[in-house]
Amino acid sequence: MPDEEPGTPVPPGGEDPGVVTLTIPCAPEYVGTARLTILGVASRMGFSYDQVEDIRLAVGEACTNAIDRVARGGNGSGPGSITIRSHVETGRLTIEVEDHTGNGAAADGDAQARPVEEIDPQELGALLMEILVDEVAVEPLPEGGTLVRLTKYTAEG
Amino acid sequence: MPDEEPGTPVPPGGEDPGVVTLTIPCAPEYVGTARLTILGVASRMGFSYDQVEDIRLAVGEACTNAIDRVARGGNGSGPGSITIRSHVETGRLTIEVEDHTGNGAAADGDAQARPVEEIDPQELGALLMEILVDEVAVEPLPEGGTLVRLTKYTAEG
Amino acid sequence: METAMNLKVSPRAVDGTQVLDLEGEVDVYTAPLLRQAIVDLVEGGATHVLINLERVDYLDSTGLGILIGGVKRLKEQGGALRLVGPSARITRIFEITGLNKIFDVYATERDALAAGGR
Amino acid sequence: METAMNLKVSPRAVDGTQVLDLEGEVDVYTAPLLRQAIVDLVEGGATHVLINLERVDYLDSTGLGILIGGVKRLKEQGGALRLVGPSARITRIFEITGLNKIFDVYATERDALAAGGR
Ligand SMILES: Nc1ncnc2c1ncn2[C@@H]1O[C@H](COP(=O)(O)OP(=O)(O)O)[C@@H](O)[C@H]1O
Ligand SMILES: Nc1ncnc2c1ncn2[C@@H]1O[C@H](COP(=O)(O)OP(=O)(O)O)[C@@H](O)[C@H]1O
Repeated sequence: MPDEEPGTPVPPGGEDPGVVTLTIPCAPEYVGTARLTILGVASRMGFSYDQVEDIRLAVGEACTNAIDRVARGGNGSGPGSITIRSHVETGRLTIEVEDHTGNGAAADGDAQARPVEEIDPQELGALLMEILVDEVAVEPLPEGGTLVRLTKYTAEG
Repeated sequence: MPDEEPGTPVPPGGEDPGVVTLTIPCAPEYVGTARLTILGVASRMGFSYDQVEDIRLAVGEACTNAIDRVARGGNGSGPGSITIRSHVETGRLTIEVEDHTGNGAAADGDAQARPVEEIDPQELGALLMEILVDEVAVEPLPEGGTLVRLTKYTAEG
Repeated sequence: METAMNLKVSPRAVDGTQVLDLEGEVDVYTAPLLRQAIVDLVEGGATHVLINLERVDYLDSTGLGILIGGVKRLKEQGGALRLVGPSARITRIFEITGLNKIFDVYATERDALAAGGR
Repeated sequence: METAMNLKVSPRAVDGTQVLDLEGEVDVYTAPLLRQAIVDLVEGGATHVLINLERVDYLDSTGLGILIGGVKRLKEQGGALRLVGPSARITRIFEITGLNKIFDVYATERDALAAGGR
């Protein structure tokens, strides 16, 4: 995944991902805005209605995770922000949800392995992401915070 | 208007604008995404339905202006990007639409003074912005591109 | 939540009058579709065109410019462009821009057809 | 385009059964409203609660967690939480998470009321 800055012009002749970057305060009332932005990005890409909704919910869960982490272990320097970077490519949408909240990753990837009766709401969010998109990668950021990378293919992979 | 970076934590005890920043490629197919983001921001702020639609249209016009400028005088280094920065404050929404396209400002503010028969579609966009929001400021950016600042008050000013 | 952020332009004819049914958003991205549809009708010899806006929920200056262009072009042919069923929201846009003085607007398709012309 | 990005929670009673009509989106922002409404009913002595999801167009893990909590709490009181009219979309979410095995779901309010209990 190219890590280019949104303002950087696409190199001529190279791959041409349209990059849409949204930054919101890490607070519950802004998650709806992120979902609307993602609706705008995904609905122009040839995804089915259900696939668009899957992406919207997965991104919502990634944002909710970030907010929950802050609520449970805030670092005292304000709520921080969440950056949602969408890379639009032919046949593929990759969305990176990055929180700059000074708290390390909490979500683990293997929620799906446990019986549903034992998982809590936050693990439910991780489970949903795993089911709703084709690839999920979660990694702590060196400067604090967490990066969640969600990938969905237009031809259901 | 504070010019802070979106990632910067709000200073404790200071004014507390929620900042939502969206960056899109400067291309027609992304303007709908910008309008959806703005819908998300404005619809949580106590604006009426018509006011939300006014803001959406004004932001759409600002983006369209930027795209038209690039289409008519591209600087050859790719389409560039548009950044839409929304500052959410009690009673006031300020949206800065900034294009990084290397082309100076074209829109002039006095479109409203002329008879409608003489204006062209682009001036129609400038006229709409003037009518739809409470304050419009247009300035060329030193590094190229244009900044349009739109302000709307929740209690109709 | 609607995911449609697009424009559908469907031409049809009613008693010899050309009608364009629009559905969705007319903006800088979709407006070329509308422009082309009008150009096609004019090149096909149409002089009286009716544009149904009932299902249009967004119209920006690009769309307004194309409608204005259509009005002018059809007037030059001795014809007319009529608009049908704009929402309260779009009616407001016509009013605040003063374009209600240029556009020929009807509440229903029947009213527009009754106004005469081929 | 709907501008509603909120949740409306309206309590009412039908033949002694407490009903919560939900409208809008249940997410991390709005879910506390739903949690509080359920807590209020339970503290008011309700044992059988019916939640109408017909007009809910978004439900995330926060909302699911609260519904699960409601199911558990009412079961502890010897009662039940019943869900009415989830959209195809939300039914799908129940299925992919396996929560359809935990939730008591009915197509209509009538069906849910007919299932008995106070
Ligand atoms: N407010 C207005 N009043 C009258 N004429 C207008 C107005 N705005 C634009 N026009 C004219 O309408 C015509 C159509 O503009 P345009 O959007 O370029 O359509 P086209 O490319 O089909 O001609 C142009 O001749 C333009 O000068
Ligand atoms: N998938 C699940 N299956 C069973 N129980 C769950 C599941 N997810 C969460 N729970 C439980 O549901 C309860 C409600 O969680 P929560 O959202 O905190 O609601 P509340 O604050 O009202 O108790 C918790 O006890 C939690 O452990």
